[in-house]
Amino acid sequence: MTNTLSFGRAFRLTLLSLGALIFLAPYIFMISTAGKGQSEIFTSSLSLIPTQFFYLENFAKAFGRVSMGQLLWNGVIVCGLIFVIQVIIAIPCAYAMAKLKFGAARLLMALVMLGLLVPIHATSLPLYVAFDSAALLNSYTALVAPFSISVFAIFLFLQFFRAMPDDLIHAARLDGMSELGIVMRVIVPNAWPAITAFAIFSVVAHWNDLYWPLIVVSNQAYATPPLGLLFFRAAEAGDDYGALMAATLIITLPLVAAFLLAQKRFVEGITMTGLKG
Amino acid sequence: ETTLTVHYPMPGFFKDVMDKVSKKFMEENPDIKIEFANPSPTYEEGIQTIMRQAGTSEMPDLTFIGLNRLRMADERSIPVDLAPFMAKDKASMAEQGFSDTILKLAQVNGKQVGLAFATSNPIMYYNADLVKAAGGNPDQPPKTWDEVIALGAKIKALGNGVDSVDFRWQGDDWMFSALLFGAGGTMLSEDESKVAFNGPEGQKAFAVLDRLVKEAGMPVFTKAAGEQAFVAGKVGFAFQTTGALANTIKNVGGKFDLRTAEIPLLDPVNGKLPTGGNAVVILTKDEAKQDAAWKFAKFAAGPYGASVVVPGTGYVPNNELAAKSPEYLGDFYARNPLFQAGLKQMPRMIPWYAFPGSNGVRVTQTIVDNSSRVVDQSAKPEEALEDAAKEVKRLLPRS
Amino acid sequence: MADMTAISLPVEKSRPIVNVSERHEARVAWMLAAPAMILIVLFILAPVVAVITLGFTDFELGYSTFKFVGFENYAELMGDRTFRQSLWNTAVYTAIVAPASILLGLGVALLIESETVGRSFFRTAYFLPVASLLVAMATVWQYLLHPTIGPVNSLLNLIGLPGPNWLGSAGTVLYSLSMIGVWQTVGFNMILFLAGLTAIPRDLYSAAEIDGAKSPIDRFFLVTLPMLGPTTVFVTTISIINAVKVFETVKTLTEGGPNKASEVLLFTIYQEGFVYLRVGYASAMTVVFLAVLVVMMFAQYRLVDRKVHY
Amino acid sequence: MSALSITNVTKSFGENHILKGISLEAEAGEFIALVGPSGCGKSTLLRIVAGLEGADSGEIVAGGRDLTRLVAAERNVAMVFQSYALYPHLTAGQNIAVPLAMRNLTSMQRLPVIGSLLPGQKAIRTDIMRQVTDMARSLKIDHLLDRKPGQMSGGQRQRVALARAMVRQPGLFLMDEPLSNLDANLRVHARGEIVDLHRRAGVPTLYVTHDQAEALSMADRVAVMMSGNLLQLAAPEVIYDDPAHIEVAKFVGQPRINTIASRVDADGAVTLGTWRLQPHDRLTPGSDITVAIRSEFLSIADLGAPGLPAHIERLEFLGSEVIVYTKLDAIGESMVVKLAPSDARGLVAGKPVTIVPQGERLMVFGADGLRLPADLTFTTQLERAHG
Amino acid sequence: MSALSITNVTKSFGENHILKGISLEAEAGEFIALVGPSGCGKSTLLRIVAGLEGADSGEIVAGGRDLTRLVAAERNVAMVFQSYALYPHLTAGQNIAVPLAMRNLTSMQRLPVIGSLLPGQKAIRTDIMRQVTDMARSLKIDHLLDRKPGQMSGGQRQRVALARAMVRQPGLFLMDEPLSNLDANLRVHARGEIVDLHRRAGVPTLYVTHDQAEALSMADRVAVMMSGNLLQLAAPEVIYDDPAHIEVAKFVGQPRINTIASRVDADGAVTLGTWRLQPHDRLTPGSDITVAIRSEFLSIADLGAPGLPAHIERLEFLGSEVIVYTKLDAIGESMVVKLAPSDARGLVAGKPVTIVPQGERLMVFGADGLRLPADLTFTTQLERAHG
Ligand SMILES: Nc1ncnc2c1ncn2[C@@H]1O[C@H](COP(=O)(O)OP(=O)(O)OP(=O)(O)O)[C@@H](O)[C@H]1O
Ligand SMILES: Nc1ncnc2c1ncn2[C@@H]1O[C@H](COP(=O)(O)OP(=O)(O)OP(=O)(O)O)[C@@H](O)[C@H]1O
Ligand SMILES: [Mg+2]
Ligand SMILES: [Mg+2]
Repeated sequence: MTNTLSFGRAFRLTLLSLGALIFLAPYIFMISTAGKGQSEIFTSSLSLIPTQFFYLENFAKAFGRVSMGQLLWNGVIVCGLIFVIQVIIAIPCAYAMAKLKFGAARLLMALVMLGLLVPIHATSLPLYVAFDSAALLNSYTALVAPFSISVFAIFLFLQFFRAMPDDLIHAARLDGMSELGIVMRVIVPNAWPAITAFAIFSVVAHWNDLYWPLIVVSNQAYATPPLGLLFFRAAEAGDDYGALMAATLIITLPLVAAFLLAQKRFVEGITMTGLKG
Repeated sequence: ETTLTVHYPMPGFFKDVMDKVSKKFMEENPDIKIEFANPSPTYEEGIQTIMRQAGTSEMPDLTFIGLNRLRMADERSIPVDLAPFMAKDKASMAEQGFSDTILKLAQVNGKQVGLAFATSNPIMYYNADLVKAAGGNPDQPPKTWDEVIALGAKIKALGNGVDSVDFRWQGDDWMFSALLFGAGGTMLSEDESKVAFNGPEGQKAFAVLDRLVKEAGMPVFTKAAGEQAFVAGKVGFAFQTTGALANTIKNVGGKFDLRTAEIPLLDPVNGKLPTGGNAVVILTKDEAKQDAAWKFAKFAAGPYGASVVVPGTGYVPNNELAAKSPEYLGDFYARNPLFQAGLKQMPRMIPWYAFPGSNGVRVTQTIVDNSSRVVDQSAKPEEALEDAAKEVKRLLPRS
Repeated sequence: MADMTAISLPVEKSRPIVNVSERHEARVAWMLAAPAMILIVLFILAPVVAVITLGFTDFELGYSTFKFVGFENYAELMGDRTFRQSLWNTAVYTAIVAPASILLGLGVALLIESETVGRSFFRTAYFLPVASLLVAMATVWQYLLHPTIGPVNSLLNLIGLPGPNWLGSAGTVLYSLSMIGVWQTVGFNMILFLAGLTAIPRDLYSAAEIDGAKSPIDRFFLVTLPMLGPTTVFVTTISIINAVKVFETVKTLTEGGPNKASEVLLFTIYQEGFVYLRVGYASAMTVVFLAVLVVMMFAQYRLVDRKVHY
Repeated sequence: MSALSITNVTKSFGENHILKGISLEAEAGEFIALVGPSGCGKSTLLRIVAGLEGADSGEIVAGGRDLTRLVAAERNVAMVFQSYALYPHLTAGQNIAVPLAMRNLTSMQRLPVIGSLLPGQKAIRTDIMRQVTDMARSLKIDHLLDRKPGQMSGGQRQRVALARAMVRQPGLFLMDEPLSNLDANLRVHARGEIVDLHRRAGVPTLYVTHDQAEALSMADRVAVMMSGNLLQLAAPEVIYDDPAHIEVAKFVGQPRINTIASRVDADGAVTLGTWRLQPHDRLTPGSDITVAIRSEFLSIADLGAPGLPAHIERLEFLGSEVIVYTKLDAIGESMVVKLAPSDARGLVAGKPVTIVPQGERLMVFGADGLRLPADLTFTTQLERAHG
Repeated sequence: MSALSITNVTKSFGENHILKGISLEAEAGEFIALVGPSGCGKSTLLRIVAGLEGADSGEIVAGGRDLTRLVAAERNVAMVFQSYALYPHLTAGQNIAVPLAMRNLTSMQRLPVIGSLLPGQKAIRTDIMRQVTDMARSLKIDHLLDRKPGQMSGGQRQRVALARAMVRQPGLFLMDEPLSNLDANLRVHARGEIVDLHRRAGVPTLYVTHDQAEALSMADRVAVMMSGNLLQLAAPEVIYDDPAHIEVAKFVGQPRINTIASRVDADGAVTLGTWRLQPHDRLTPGSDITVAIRSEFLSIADLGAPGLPAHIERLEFLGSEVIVYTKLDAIGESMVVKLAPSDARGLVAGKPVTIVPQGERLMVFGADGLRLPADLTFTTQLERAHG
């Protein structure tokens, strides 16, 4: 209640700060590396601040070596499409599973579980063959379609929707809403925290995904940001670390910005105060 | 006008090279346009991509395949046989420096499946400062493994977190081959029916590895860790590909006096060294395109290509003309003594052996795993070698 | 008596109301779920069926033909030491990463929520690992955990502890990877918990305070934890699944080494299928992997789920 | 044909049989109050009628339509939930507007942004806003239209819930304790609004309440439910003055009706302590009966007056009346007497008095709880029992 | 020193000043009923006293401890929430046991699994269970102890919430409409239980209710709040018979008190339609006043009798009484009369009658709403106004 620095609070802050430091350590190193000349990166003594600032050079390399703009734009398109479709598909399904009685719910649950477990690595081959025979490789469709269904989203929303009071849905039915109307007007506005959390996960996952784009994209016009990173890596011979880190920062930055924008949403309490009991 | 789609791996490494080569090629051949497909991060993923795309419309016209994967590609009839093109071009081939030794690197069972594009061999990098500090003479680098081990032990004794040796045994069997071939051994018997690497040569090879750990105190590094420690100036000797040279030079900067030397051979007379790198391979079955593709392949693997690859990477020239002619690399080696070690070893280069059969690749992993048992001292070298041999025997095609 | 029931005419029972509304409900539910179901079938089930089919073949990448070999792949799997090893490693990895990341995720979420200053900063700090690009992070971790020049070991040396060879030694590599796994997933779980916390009615905390739950710990056990039940089940399920599916870190950091000490299931499958190109065999592995997990997860889910919903 | 007919509805939750066959008919425009002890199944019945819960068996027909086959959204009923069930993310005004928007706007027009660009919706929206404001004003919540439920008091939320139901023109009104959180004045006021609306709309209304004043004053008929059965469905006066069942008599009326268990004497008379009552008609001798009389039909006289001697136990002041708790000296039974404060002057706890019942107001119920015929009422008032 | 003293508490939500300085003192064991219109801030005041909401200013002292700086858990108050606030994941029994477990078990013993292995907790748990069962029995929910809130009816939930508060021995009881969802009998019964408990515990109690019968019958003193102020705090009889403010008079009593706005004549008398009232004492001539009289102090006589001529507008039957709504012929003001059903016989809507007020029951309030001195009551009853 009070804002004084009690012992407990000091302890809490220390704990949080220490943890944050540990979690950020790799990033600190990354930012420091992005500003170092190549020979300065691996030394026997640890110094975070570059002796000579190479930020300009490294970022210039990052922008010069690949068409960063194009990559980022592709990333935005692909992630945007994926997210929107996932949500549109998953929310009604999760609602049906959470709040409606129907025979296939259990089967669906099994399918969702299966979907959660199946790694894309295992199914990429059949999917690739299918996309190839449909002549859809090298297109946004190929990048987006396999992720149009997110069982993770279904599973996540399912948990949240269940917690919503039945009376709310009943009231909506009596007010004349169709089930789809209920989803849009009652469920979604009250599930913002879950939807935002999912948005973050979805965008992050697909923004950073390297595996699938590598498989379906051979035309560089459709390359997504991580594909751009490849141009700074040379597994066999050692990477160009400074430029790699600079490029990574450029690619990660939009995510951080998006996260900062989104985070208010998923901690904004939607208390079920319309209800009693 | 013909458009060729070219796929290549490791863009971080090859992008500049490819851009340069293709630019020059297009200047010389205005009727051929080169387009690059999305590159693959590693050789491994490169070949996966090609195999997936084989037969589909996505398949590029040319690609660059790791030398040790040519056999596998050929077993799947992916590369186009280059013999007919070479026959047509016989005269100019020799003239352009495609010697038999070089051509052999990209042959599988006598079939020319590609042209070696960038080739490397294993060399010894060393930190002259540490060598000096340990009482060695940097100008007289060790010539035998015994010397390496002795000097390594002294370097290790310097303390302060300094390590003696980083031997790049991880990832594949290339560096094991370096020891084995260097001792004059072979992986399999002549007819490829029996395991041969567990012979005396192999035993010597594993013994070296064992002694590096036992006597010189070589730590268990991951690939990246070894590289990072070396460029940080914390390792005396590093044994790995010449391909890493350019980058190592950049990473070391002025931190210490970096030198290179030929890798010691267990059999200095008959010892051979495996060739790393890749070969350009024609994939397109479209005859119209094939001619253009051949032109490009020849150009890339030719002297001009080599003259671009070598300085940018550290690879050794895959083309004799390039190495000698002043028009190409000329005085490059004089100016860049660090690059000479690889060049000097060129006569010893033999193909990186690829195992037959569907388990060919897995055999490599078996050898790596058993090498690691020696390095982390969880098994005696003889034991590990025998295990490796047994396992590999099991994995070879039963004939 | 028996006779009487036999001859008595069926009494017309008044129609149950249930069926109608339930049938309608079911119909609507089907409609709402249909797009998802179709897509699941298309992009998950069908490929899985393909994988299962491939598991009975000797298909190898690059060859255009294959033949059916029955259960040969499965027979081979029985004796595959690598598979067993990676099964064990995966289990160990999961046993470390799942609980640790759940507990830490929950702890961090609670700490951040109860704090008034710097919330945005802390949330972002703990979230960043989730957004990290592993290809780049791998390099960083290699360096941080470097046995000799790495900052982690330097710090350990400062306080007089010997620094282990984190990624290099067979004894520690799995734990190091687990640590990185935890680092990556705590933020993920934190977000889920933060979202879950919003759904708890404030009134319950009021009631708890009135009921004499003096310490935050009391309130946590009385209100937060039970009310987070569904979220926790979700997070647990997802954490386990994600831990079992560990792949990228192994691939980029250790390649399963040294000597298979960090060989995990998905890596083994990948290795078999894409590096050794034995897709048929890899498919059989995948099938076993899936079968075990689906049964396990579904059982767990049904069991726990019933408990947490009220 | 009745406007609403509920036939033989049953419902169980697991082992608990909540509704054991409820049947009920309502005329067009009839207002039926549903009363009964807490947990007797009133809300459940309402929810079944609304189609929110499936009955185990039974039928519901309204306005000639068999609702049984319709889902909730199609039944066109308006309902006030006991738990309010307001949409937490909408303001009070938006909450009230929902049913109107649902009916009057097309689904295109309802879309968030695009919707507001479509032609024709402007006028409709204005009209909706007008109706919402009117309704809010009549329930005195017009100053709260911009608040979300979380920012309102309990009674305010309840009124929003009520407004949301009342703003529509449904085929059926269902109200589950819509006024329980309102203060007396507001309650009276809201009552008036509901009755008005009901009269204008002319649709059957089922109204659950715990407030007897509400049930008796608003309803055309009152339905008394108890442990899963409908005990009596009749006009308020009948329920109060002429209950068909002892439970109904006990349930309705404050303070609770006074009851004395007794047995019919051999001669058909009934002995109450020191007094014998002689009924008009004969009662079956030896049968168990219960005699009941409401507290307002008792009066208190000084000790010695003809009547039942008793002691005052305590007094309760209720503003316009005083409740006197007494105990009969002879049989130790409690008797509660309701008096005007003026009549209660001078009464104090412990004082011995005489209780004087109005004989024609005595009711007799049989062992099965059912009322014995009305002509049984006693004419021979309070004869002193002989011996 | 008083057991609870609330001093000058203020609270605003944004622009809305909800509490404008509430001060209130309660003796040890005093039962104070808090009444007031919906939304006047009763719940808010309770939440502030409980420490669940911070006041903008003001002090709260209970049992000699300054609560203002303590968090809710340390204030040792028991509260029944208007919204129940039951733990949805716990059964009714577990819900009720929570406060006992919190107090009697150590935090180790409360741990889920380990706790049940620790020594000594067994006996405590048994004791808790006994207390829970006793309390549940007294509120008639003992058969529900194993149900979760989601499986209970509204009234049942409310009783669980009540039981949870009553099972403790706090320093202060706060109850926010704890009986609003109960039927009359249960409510009377629960009322009795609360009063009993209160008497045993002997701690101050603040009790919010909308039910005037509850407020008047249970409370030692009644506090009437209105628009953020405490208008009157006094014994029930005083509140009812002797309200200090016109709003209090209007708020308490059902039906609402009859009021007629008027102005004092030059001679200090008051003209009500065709009648002139002569007060004992002088009123300031020309000042605006309101004359008020409760409906039970009016009676209806036949047309022509001395009194105010009026027409009957409608009748409302309430079981033990009948409410007659009339309109005065002379000034068009409404007058509501409460009669016993027997006195109302023969009355029908539209009938012209005479209304006879009991003069000594008339109250006069000034323009500021405050009661004018009691000795102002009229002795000269209803003189026909001249001219
Ligand atoms: N969070 C809030 N934000 C803004 N206004 C609020 C908030 N909470 C309550 N109010 C307002 O404060 C006033 C007092 O609310 P409170 O709940 O104390 O009323 P109350 O007297 O308990 O009413 P009721 O009898 O209806 O329960 C109400 O007008 C309400 O609208
Ligand atoms: N989901 C459920 N599972 C089991 N029992 C239930 C469930 N819902 C309600 N009940 C029980 O059914 C009975 C009837 O509940 P209902 O809500 O209809 O009562 P009510 O008459 O509305 O009571 P109140 O006046 O207290 O609101 C109650 O005894 C309740 O405990
Ligand atoms: Mg109910
Ligand atoms: Mg309130």
